[in-house]
Parts: sequence; C-alpha cells; structure tokens
Amino acid sequence: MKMADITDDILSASDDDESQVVTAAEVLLKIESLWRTERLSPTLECHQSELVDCMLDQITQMNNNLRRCKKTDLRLAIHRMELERVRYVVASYLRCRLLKIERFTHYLLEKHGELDDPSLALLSPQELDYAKSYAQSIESHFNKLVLRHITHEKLAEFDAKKMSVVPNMNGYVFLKVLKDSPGVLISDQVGENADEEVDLVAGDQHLMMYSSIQELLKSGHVELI
Amino acid sequence: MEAVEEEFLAEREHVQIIPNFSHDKLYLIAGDVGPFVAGIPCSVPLWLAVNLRQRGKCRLLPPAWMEAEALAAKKEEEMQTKVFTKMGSENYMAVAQLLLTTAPHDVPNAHLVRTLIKDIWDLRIAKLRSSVAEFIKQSGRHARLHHLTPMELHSVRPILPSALDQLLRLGAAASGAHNVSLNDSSMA
Amino acid sequence: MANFYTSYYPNYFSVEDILASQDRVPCKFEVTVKGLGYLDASSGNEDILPGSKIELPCWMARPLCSSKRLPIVSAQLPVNYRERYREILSADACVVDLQKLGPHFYELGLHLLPITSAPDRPRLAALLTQVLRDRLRPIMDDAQHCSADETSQKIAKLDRLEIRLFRGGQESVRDRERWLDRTAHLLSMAPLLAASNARHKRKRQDS
Amino acid sequence: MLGDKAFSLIQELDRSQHGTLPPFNEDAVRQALEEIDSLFQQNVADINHLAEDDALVAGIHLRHAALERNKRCLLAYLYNRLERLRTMRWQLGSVLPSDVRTNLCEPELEWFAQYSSTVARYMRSLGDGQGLDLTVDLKPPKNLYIEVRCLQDYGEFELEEGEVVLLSKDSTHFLPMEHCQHLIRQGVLQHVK
Repeated sequence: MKMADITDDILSASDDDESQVVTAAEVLLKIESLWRTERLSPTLECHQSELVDCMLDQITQMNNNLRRCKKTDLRLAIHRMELERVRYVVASYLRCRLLKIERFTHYLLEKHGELDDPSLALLSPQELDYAKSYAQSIESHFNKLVLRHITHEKLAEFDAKKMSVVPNMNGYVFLKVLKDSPGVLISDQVGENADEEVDLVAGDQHLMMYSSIQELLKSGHVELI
Repeated sequence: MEAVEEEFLAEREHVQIIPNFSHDKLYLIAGDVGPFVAGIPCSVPLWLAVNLRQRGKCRLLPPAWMEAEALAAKKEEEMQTKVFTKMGSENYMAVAQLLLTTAPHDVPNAHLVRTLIKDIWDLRIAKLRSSVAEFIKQSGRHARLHHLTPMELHSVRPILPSALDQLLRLGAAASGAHNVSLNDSSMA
Repeated sequence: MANFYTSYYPNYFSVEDILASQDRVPCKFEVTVKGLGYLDASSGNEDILPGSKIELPCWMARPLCSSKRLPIVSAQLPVNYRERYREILSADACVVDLQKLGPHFYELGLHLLPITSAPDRPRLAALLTQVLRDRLRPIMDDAQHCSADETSQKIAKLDRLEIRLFRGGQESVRDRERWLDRTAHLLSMAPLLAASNARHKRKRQDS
Repeated sequence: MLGDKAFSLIQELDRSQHGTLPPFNEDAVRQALEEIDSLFQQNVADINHLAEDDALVAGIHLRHAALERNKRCLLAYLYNRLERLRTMRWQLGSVLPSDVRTNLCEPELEWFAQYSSTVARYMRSLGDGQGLDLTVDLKPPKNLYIEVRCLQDYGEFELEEGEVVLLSKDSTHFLPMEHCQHLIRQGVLQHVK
C-alpha cells in the first residue's frame, strides 16, 4: 500500500469551481479554524458541509487503506492517531452546530430562508432537515399539551416571532486581526457616547462585540480566539 | 473552549525530536513529516512528538524559549513592564506542560523550567486581572489584548465576556435603546 | 460548554426571566376594574375600586401601567429600589446582601425601568449598571480563588445573575486545574448517569 | 393571584436538581388551562358588553395579561423539560432509564422518540451517508489505547477483528479508545490516568 496515494490526492472544494483546488492539509486547517470559530461565536456561522464531507471521506479512505497495514507497522499507529484527532474535531464542530440549531431553531430557519446566495447558506441540507424536524416536533408538542386546549384563537398560536430564541449578536468575543482593517465602527449600544472607531492592525488582539466584527469574520479579516 | 481543547490546537505546533529509528516520510493529512533518521533531529507536530516519546521512539528537544536562561530573562522582562510581552510561543503553557509531563528528563533543568513557567504565568495573570478590573471600572467598550495567549484568555472566559454582556444589557436598558427584557404581555 | 450558552440573555422560555417578573410591585388602581375584586381579598368588593392599593406581580403591573388609552394602575418602585436603598448601594455596593434584596435585583430592575416615573428612571438605570460594575471585581476574584468549601459562603450574598457569572469564573479555574493535573482529558461516565447513581447510592444509605 | 398555578410549574423546574426531571405535573397544567379557559370566557362575555359599559376595558386588559402569562409559564415548562430530555438523549442514548420514563407524560415520550430518530437520521446522513457517531469523541484524543478499570461484571466484549476480552468487576485493561468510549459513557468502564 502506498500512503502517498491517499494524501497526495488533490481534493477539490467544490466540483463546479475548478480553480479552487485545495489539499487535504488545507481542508483540515480550515476545519480546525471553523471549529474554533463555531465554539466561540454567539450565533451559527455559515455551514461548510463540503469541507466536512471531504474530511469524512478522507477518514474513510485512510481507514480502508490502513486495514491492509501490518499491526506492527509504525505508520499504522500514527495515522490512526491522526484520524482520531480529525474525527474528534469534525464531531465536536458538528455537535456545537446542532446545539445552536436547536436553541435558535426558528430564528435560523427564518434567516436561512432569507438568503438567496447559496454560498452563504447558514444550514447544510442535512441541518435544514434537522432544524425543520426539531421545530415541528416542538410546535407539535406545545400543541398537544397546551395550545389546542386554548379556545382563544390568537392565544392558541405558536407565535414564532415572540417565542423564537435569538442569539445575542452583541455578545463580547476575543479576536485576532489577520488583515488590516481600518475604521471598524463600535456602535454605542448604551447611548452615552458617540460611536467609536478602531483601526484593526494585523496581528493585534481585541475584545469587542461580535456585531462589530461579524462581517470581518466572514471575509477572513479577523478570527475568533 | 476548554483547556484540553486549547491544548488540542496547541498540539499542532511543531517541535524537534531526535528519533531512535529510521523511517520514510509519513504522509499525514496535516502535512508530510520525516523522513526519520536515527539520531538526526527532525520537526514533527507536538501530538506526534508526545506519542513517539511515550513509546520510547525518540527524545524530545525543548524549543529554545524553554531554556531556563531564556525563561529567566523573560520573567525579568515581564516584571519590568506593565504591558504583556510577546511569548516565545503562543502556546507556551501547553507546550511546556506537555513536554514536562511527558518527558521531564528530556528537559534540562526541568524543575527550574517548571517554576519559571509558573512564575511567568502568575505575573501575566495578575496583570490581566488588574487590567480587566480597570477596563470594567472605566466602562470600556473595547479592549486591546496584545500578546495574550489562548490559555491566558481561557482563564478569563467565560466570566469576562459574560460580565461585559450583562453590563451592556443593563446600560442599553438605561438608554432605552433596546428591548433588553421581555415584555411578555402586550395587548395585540 | 460552548460560549454562547454561558452568557445569559432573556428569552420567552427563560425560567430566570419568569421568576424575576413574578416579583411584586406596589400598585394603585386608577380606574374601576369590574368583577376582579377577588384579587384584593381584603376589600370584599366585587370590583376593584379606584385608589385601591394592591401589590401586583411585575408581569401584570407592566402592561396595566403602559396601557395605551389610560393607565389602569400606577406603579411605585418596590422599597428595595427606592431612595434609601439606592443611597446604601451607591455608598458601598459590595457589602449589600443582594440575595436578600433580590434575588433578582438586576432582572427585576430591568423590568421596572419602563414603569418607573420619569425622574427616577435614569437614576435607577444608572444604579443597576453601577452596582454590577462595583461588585464585579470581588466576584471575579472570589471565583478565581475560593475553594469548593467556601463557595456557598461566597455566593450567599449574590444575586442570581451574579451567581451565574461566579459559576462561570469558577468553572474555568476548575477546568484549568484538571488540565494541569492531566485528568481533564480522561473520558468520563455520562454526567447524568453519574448523578443518578450518586442519588441511588444516597437513597440506599439512607434507608 | 392569577397565574399562580402556572407559575408553580416554573418554580418546580427551578427547584429540581440540575439535569433531573420531576414527574410531569398534569394536575397543575390542567388547572392552568382551566384558568385560561375561564379568563377567556369572561373576556368574551365582557367584550360583548363593551358597547354598553366601557368600564369593562380595564378588566379585559388585566385578564389578557394573565392569559399571556399563563401561556408563557405553560410553554416554558414544556420547553425546559424538553431541553432536559434532549440532554438525556445525548448522554444516555435512545433508551431512557425506567425512573426517567415514569416521570414523563405520553406526549413527552413521543417527542423523545421523534427527537431520537431525528438525531439518528442526521448522524447517519453525514459524510455522504457513511455516518458519524456524534455521541462519542467528546474529548480531544490523547492515545489510541487507554487504560480502563471495569466497574461491573459486564461479560465478554468483542473488539475489532473478533478479539474478545472478559470484562469482570475490578479488572483492568488496555483497550482501544475508539471501541470502549460507549462503555465508559455507560459507566461500565472507568478511564484511569
């Protein structure tokens, strides 16, 4: 067996865009960073299920190849160890997303519906399925035990607008600046002072509201730490 | 993020080992390592270094910043200034902790190194705490945190960001700018 | 636990918010409320008459105060938020027993803001922020330093929002200690199972 | 006071130990629903007489506030119970212990079954249908093999490739982490340092 066959494999991030060819190492790095961001962000970040699928596929291929390896082979233990690391990071990342999807179900379904650019979709197709099923199960449960027993028509409604749990977009986060971003506005939520402007210089670290840097996070100018 | 998770990310950092075996290059997902030649130093991710060391396959070579002299100088520098100095590694705590627990014999002056790392940590955490207190007192909305490492941030998380969230919520209520508490009954 | 989970933010289902909005607010009825005299058991009337003073739960006081046409009731600040306590809190917030004053001092305070009279409103608002700001330092310090045994004593005088912050601070210290001990990475039994086993064990010992 | 029954449900949740589920309080739920019904009926009656007597407005407002409050407490009661059930699915798996089951009402059992299958379906769908078990790999891995102590007489346990170990109480083993995670979660094995 040649290990080189597996990892020299060039993985493409998306089938329709041939210019975007990335290596497995890059995909892994990206997933590790997505994982950290997801853990630290107050809201759900855009899904990257192609990367996840690509990594899971990598795990399966590698596992298959390792079956043919002798038990005493030094490589076996090392590759397995790495696979466990990869599996862990993917699992933890997806778990964290599910937790948010369950908490902010209605809000996320609504936001997801509003986006027309599929590359910015919040939920993967499987997650969308999950969210819908979860929302439906909660509503139907409410209905069975409470709502259908209420004769008042308006009161018997599941009022998603009022009831949906919404992430705190003004939550404070730690971040590291990756690319210079001058003039970042820190809006004054308290109304005591004027809005403040901060120049973010690559390499610097800051503590500020998520809402101030959400766009910079998306564009890769900053990362959460 | 839990400390083990910070450590997990820190384990990607490369360190030097001296293998006692020879082997071709390994094609890991995270990138190639090796080839390994017995007795010749080579750079591998920390998790692999620890793994190989536990199986008696190598000796660990602590990074230069982990030498007692360098750490003593760092400690001095940290004491002389009110700001945070730049550490030899972003993951100095995790790297030191892993090397010292896996193979204390591979670390010259291990005992001293351990003490110095702890001293530096304590100095920095004390600074961090007083600057946090100052920041809260001055009702800042934004703080710079130059050179603080992930494990140091861990020590003020979640309490610092959560506390700021609450202050912001109370402050916003004062200005009436936001509906920060729920009014659960309004006549529709 | 992920960060978005640890920072409190009220929502329709939050137990915390429902508890806070149950606290009573002294109210005076401005109009007659027909057929609801039974809410004021002492009066014995069928209706609530104008001028009646009843302590209403905050969730009821709020909409009745802000009713669009004319206020049905006018609310007064509960005694703990009035001038005298405000002075005590401004003097040294750290020594005050908020558990006793509250225990939803901040949350209820937030609910009271919209029904507070104009001159008092900014004062109350500033007070809430100032009290938390003043008390944070010792809360953060205690969370970092106190041992498991001291915890109950340290949180005895804290409001529930403060306790939540305290626990968050304490958890990161514990987490770091376990990490330094090299026990943090050990896989463990499902926490719910461990808790349930412990309860069964206690039961067996008790019987 | 109005809303007290429904509020007692919230207090009950607040007082119950973290992670546990007190018995579903059908009685209080029913009484709160009855209060909703009676408040609603009175409001309907008053609204019909509003033209003759506009002094009824205040009462309508007041009852409406109580209606909303009752609804909120009831739904929050259900919601927070489901949240705890959700945690149980992730920690204990799709089969609930009998002492938990007895505290649930029928719709809760149905919800749990549905939730359980939603989770299972999602996990199966991952990686182009190859599936990934998200209830394990909860901590960053440190080693392929870990030392475990057996906490109960479990019997034979089959590892990969047909290898069988006998798990008897207090025996210690060196097992592949990947395969014994579930047994550790279930409290059969204890991961030792």
